[in-house]
Amino acid sequence: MKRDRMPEVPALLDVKAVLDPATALQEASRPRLLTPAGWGGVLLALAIVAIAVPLANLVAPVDSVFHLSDYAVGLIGKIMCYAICALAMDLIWGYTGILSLGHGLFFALGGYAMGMYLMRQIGRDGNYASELPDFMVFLDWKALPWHWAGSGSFAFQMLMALLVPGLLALVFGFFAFRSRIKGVYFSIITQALTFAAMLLFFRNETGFGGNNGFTDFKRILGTPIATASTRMLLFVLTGGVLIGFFLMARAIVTSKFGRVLQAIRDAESRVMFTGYDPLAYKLAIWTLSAVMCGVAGALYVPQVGIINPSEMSPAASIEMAIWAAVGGRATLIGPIVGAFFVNGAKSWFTQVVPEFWLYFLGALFIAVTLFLPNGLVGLAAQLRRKKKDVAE
Amino acid sequence: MSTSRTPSIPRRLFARQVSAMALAVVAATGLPLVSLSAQAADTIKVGVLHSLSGTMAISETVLKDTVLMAIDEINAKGGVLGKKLEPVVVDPASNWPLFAEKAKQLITQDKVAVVFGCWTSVSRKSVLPVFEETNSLLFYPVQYEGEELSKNVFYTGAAPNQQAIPAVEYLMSKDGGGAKRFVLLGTDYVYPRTTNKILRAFLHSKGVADADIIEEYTPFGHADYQSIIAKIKKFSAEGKKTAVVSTINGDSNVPFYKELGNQGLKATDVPVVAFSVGEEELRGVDTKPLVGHLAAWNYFMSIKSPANTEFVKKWGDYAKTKGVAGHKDKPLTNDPMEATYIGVHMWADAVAKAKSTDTDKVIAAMAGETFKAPGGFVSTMDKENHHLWKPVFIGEVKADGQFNVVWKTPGPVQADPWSDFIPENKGKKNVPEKKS
Amino acid sequence: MRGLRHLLLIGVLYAASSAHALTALQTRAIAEGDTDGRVAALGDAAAAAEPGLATFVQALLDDAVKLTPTQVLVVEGDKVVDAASGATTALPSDAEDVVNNNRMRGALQATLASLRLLSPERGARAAAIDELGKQATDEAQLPLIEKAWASESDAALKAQLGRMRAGVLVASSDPAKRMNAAQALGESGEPAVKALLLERLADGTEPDDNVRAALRQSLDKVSRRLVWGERLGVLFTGISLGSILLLVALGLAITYGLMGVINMAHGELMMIGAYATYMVQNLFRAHAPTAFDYYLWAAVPASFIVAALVGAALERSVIRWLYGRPLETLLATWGISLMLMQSVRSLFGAQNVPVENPAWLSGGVAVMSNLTLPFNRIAIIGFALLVLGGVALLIARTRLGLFVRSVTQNRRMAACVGVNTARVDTYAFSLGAGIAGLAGCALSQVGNVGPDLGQNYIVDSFMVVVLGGVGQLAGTVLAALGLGVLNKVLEGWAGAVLAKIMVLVFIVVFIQKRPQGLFAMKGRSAEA
Amino acid sequence: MTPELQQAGAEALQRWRQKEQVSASSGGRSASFGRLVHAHEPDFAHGVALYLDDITVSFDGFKALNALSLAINVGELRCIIGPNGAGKTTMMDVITGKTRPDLGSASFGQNIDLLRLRENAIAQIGIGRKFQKPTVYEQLSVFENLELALAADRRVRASLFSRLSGAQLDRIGEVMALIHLLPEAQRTAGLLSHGQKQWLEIGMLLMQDPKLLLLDEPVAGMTDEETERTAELFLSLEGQHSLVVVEHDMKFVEQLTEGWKKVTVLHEGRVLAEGTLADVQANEQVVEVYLGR
Repeated sequence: MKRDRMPEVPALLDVKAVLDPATALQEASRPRLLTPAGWGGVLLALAIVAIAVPLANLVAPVDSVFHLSDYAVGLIGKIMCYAICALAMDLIWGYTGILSLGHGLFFALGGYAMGMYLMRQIGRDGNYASELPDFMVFLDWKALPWHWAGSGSFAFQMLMALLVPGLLALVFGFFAFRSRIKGVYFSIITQALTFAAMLLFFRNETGFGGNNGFTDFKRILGTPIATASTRMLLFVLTGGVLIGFFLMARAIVTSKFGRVLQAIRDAESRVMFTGYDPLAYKLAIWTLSAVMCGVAGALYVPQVGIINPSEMSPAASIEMAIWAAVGGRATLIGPIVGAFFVNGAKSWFTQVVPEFWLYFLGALFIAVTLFLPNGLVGLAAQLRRKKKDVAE
Repeated sequence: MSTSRTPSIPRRLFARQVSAMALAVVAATGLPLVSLSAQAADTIKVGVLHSLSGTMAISETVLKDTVLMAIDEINAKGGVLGKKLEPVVVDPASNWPLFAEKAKQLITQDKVAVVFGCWTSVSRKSVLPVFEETNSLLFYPVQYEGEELSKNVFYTGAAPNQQAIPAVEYLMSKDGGGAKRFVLLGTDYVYPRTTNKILRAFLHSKGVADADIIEEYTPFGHADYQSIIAKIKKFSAEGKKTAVVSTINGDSNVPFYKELGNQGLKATDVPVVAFSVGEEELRGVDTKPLVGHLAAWNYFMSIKSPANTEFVKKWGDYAKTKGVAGHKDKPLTNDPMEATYIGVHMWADAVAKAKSTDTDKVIAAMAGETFKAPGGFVSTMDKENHHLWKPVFIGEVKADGQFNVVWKTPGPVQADPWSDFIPENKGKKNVPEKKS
Repeated sequence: MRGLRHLLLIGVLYAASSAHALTALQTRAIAEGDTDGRVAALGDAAAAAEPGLATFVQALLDDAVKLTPTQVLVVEGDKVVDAASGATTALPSDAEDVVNNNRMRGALQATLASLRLLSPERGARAAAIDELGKQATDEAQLPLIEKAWASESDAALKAQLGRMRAGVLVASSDPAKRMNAAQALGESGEPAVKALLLERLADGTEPDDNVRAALRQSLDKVSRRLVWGERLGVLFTGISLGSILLLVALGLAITYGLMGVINMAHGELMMIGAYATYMVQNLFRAHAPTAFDYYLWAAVPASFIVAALVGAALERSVIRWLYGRPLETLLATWGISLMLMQSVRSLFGAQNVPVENPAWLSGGVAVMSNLTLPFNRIAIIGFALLVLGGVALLIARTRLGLFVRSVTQNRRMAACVGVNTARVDTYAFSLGAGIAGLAGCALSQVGNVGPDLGQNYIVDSFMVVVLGGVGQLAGTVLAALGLGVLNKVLEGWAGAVLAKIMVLVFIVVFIQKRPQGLFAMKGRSAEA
Repeated sequence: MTPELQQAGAEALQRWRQKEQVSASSGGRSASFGRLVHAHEPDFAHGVALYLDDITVSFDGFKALNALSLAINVGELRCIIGPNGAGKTTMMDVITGKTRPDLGSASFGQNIDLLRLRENAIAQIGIGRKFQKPTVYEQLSVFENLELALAADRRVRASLFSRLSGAQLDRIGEVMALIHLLPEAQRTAGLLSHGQKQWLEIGMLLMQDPKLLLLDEPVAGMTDEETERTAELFLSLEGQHSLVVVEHDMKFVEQLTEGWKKVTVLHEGRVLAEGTLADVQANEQVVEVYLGR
């Protein structure tokens, strides 16, 4: 065991604890959802998202130092969607030890559900001035195909954004976990799944706009989509959802359920011989994380203005895993930090060193895996420990 | 041997981590906002939006260099409006959402006056809303499927009627071998689909029955063309003279042509005419077995004209001095490069004419703009439809990877982005609709 | 084709014709002007059976003819001769290449063929017959064909000519001739003949019922042969694809299957192998152009060594810190693959680089009229088998193999009994990398060589290894060939896109049934 | 392990023995068996806890178990010995549902067919297993390890909102004291010594409060003194629980059997001999098997 992997022995281990275990254990058995400081941090984040950013973007004059450009807002909004995926990834990978290389699929499905609605919202403003989306007109389709039946209704499509990824994950997960597919085998078939789906969506006949996917959205819920206010609304919404999901995830991992998940990660056979049914637990968390990705996708599409099958490419899913790993698995904060760090770096490098940015990104991944087995957050913890050791 | 698991961080450390999130947000997003070069007042910034990594880098990287070359040229002549042009290069990494993000960045952060970029239709469609919202200019240098016409885009590549239709006409002509049956072969995405749709309609109009046409599509990056070639052979053997019209996407062409050569399908038996295969794509192929197969473009490196000789030389020198990988030892030019080159110069002239980089003024000035293209013709920007008048050349592959021009249009052809062969386009004017 | 018919007719007279050379006028007429004119001129020249014609036509086909305002010149290596007079001259600066389009080239080839139909050596005749077989034949060429047929000594060629003759006669006015022809055609395996028969069977064309019956019989015979050709074709393409999958998966079967390193950079190691091949090819072209055809013999070891060295470097620098943490290796190697790709872009440029098949790998052997097996594919199948055999031996028989197995099965124990695990790891990983390099070398012969060569194969290779069962060489082989053939069979009736989808879905479903892959380990060890 | 801790442990053991009844009512038994999901209460009316009949298991031809028959009575403590590869672990795999036999039947009580149940169901009807290699949740604290093992509703929904009752906490405390890990309560299990892990796993078994305990080499890697204590513990369990102990350590077996209990010798997947330790050690075949004479 390496030093840096060793969490310090808590202070509650004192004579009193030994003499009177009950109270100490009471303490230990009731983990709080968040420490007061933790709540402070959450509130801070909430304030930034819901107040600071809108002010900086909408109110602050363009030339002032406090002004936050539309570009920045768009970028942060996009990354927050990624952060949700990273969070979902962390629940299934970091805590349950199941590496999915197919989460891009769930993300894309959520995105497509939203995209279908947005396409219908274009109405007759398309190139061919038809009720049907342009690509359908172009395929000489006279009516909406069956799977577009509900696309006119926002509520229905949002439901789909949750249900489609959820159900797919449920069914796939049920069979996979029931036949005890583990480790890399599972990773690979999830990859196969998303790859197959990508090819399927590339086909024009599938009815999702083929390679071009959906673009050129005009309005959402009747209001124009390309206005600062709409964007800000989506931004705040995304931020809220991210923080909400974070708290939910936190509640999960501090519950007994969360501990069972970690137990499954560490010794699944023991969990089974203790009487738990891993299938149920895995399936629950797996489906949940898929739904989270679906939501992220639905929030993502209106902000970036395009959804196409490349979101389902194996590489996209691998990147999600990377965000989680860079930030630090099994820490909840880690994945969020990771998502911001990696994507921020990406956006920056592609701008300042367009020819060489891949070197930097590649080196980053290698460095993290070699020197920060617990990711950036792990590093932070490590540094603090070092400080303390020095102090003592 | 340590395990792959990470310990759950003790709860006491938790508070600090939450606040770490806030920090990370600021840090990560602060980075991209750092402007590279201080906004120099005496330059006009020009955005270059071509993938330098990912799947499309293979085709787009060289266009980036072409833009830079053209800009150097213009600056050497003193720039525009007395200001030098300052290129801003970014890498959208073949990632479509990233294209939109980068476009927005170029326009709103770097305040570029114009953007030269995109190759695939999907990337163009991804950035289109950005350009229309911010009312800025995009120059798009690649042949495409049409079915689009935005006032904020100038299309310097070919529309279907400037490439596909003349090519098929040639195939049906006596010199082209008088083809009676056609295999429409393409990668499964919008450009081949559209082009083939147009061609099918066109062939019908020429009295070719559906029984004599087959369409075949392959996934992106398809690398195994054995079965497809076998199918073509079968089809061609079962009837009169057959020709293949290939809209296979750049990367899959090499395996396709290698298979074609090795299966012994000669151009004299079944000629293949391609719309996405130029000097650059053939760079990766041994062309000896492919002699006689065709490509239709608006420019070939082998065209004999003073303008072209100069262009090729310029590129060669530029590639050498700048050490453009791959080109410094074997410089090649191709159609999209020429289109890019024309685009940059036309824009510069238009700015000079308009005495401003204001989008609407430049658009107005672009109408009827002319440029002596390397293609050997004077290509003219149409007065209204934002496409170039272009000559069409049919070239036959030579053993050295170059093309013999075996046929060309008498003069430049006007673009028809809303092809009349597509029923939905009936009554559509080749004029950008004024977006309200 | 009027011109064509002319020059076929004259083939008959060819032997008897009196000899005089081509005039400058003729050569110019053949070399210059619009295609109609040139074809006509060619026909006339052939009709006059000019002796110099064959060489001149050949020169035209070789693009060795140049035009000046005054002369038509033929470039033979370094010396230039006037096509008409044969006088040697210097090449003037204003000389223009003669451009032949497909039609002209077709006509030229036909001319050569007709001229060679009666040539003494068999090869030339065979080529000529094949060439003529492609032209639409009719009564006009009958005399020529009959003559050739009569004088043909070689049985195979005679049969071929016979069928060609029948192809013409089947349309003759004499029912008896038609009858014979109809039966004769039954012996053919040519798709073209099938088309012809169908044509004849179209109602209204063939009045005589007996002949119709005969035609129908022949049609069945021919179709049956063709069907077989197609089936074999599918099988071959399937195996060929399988062999490629096998090659790309073998290296992974070691680095991942045995060592448990989820090597996302595997594809890039292949790419490196391919670029190594490219470099070797260039070296040969530059320094030993005569030996160019043998560059592969050098490229194979080169690609292995280069990739292996890169692999060793990776193992020493990064991967060795990550043993037992498979998922970390995934991230690190992903980073590595990004860097490798970009470095190749910086070095060689983003575009593809040309890798030529050596002459002996270009083209293919026509097993049946509708089944051509390309040499490069055959070679790759053989190569895959060789590499497989090599790996199997190495793992099963050699000391290194023993060490590798021991280390991968129980690192600690191996270390205890004095195996230098660190070195074994390096060797094993380099071996895997080297094999990836070999795969790259093979791929360079069928596909493009570019920075993202590896990306197209990485998913497939993982599928194969996992489907076969991790750490199971036999499984890998079975999985590769199985997927290859399955893919091609499906592609036959569902098209390439759907076929690929179906294969992937198949894999997903299959793993449900066999969670450990084809060859799963059983017993207590399974839970290790 | 310091003397006073041992003292504390011993006392805790005493306390626990007295509290047996209390804990039985408050502890998980009612909690777990009250809400059985997969099976009914096993019926021990005829005094047989576990009954294996003619079990055969083969891995690619090799017969790990060969028509093995075995019966364990309620409350019995049965030691099983045998050379490596005799099929001891495979037998446990069969009982706990990890391995499905090719032939034969296995029943718990006389009404429950074990071969029809999945691992977790078998665990829930009261069969606890300790692995040869101690398996605990390395990344969780000792406390959490025990908490998860605590007999309670195993379903997802319950686990989401479960809170420990005071009684349950006491129970955890007792067991911790019993296995001398109280001071390590918050320690990550991965950091415990091998012996401690063994103890922890045994403790987890106790938390489950099973009717039948299968213990695979429980004292491997323990100090003599720890071994002593383990034997003591097992003997104290005898009676309320049936125990099957697989062990090589003859000294340990001797302690457990106290000279009169039945010992089963497995060899090549079948029962070679049964009887008191003395008997089997006198048995010709057994000696042969062990000494390979």
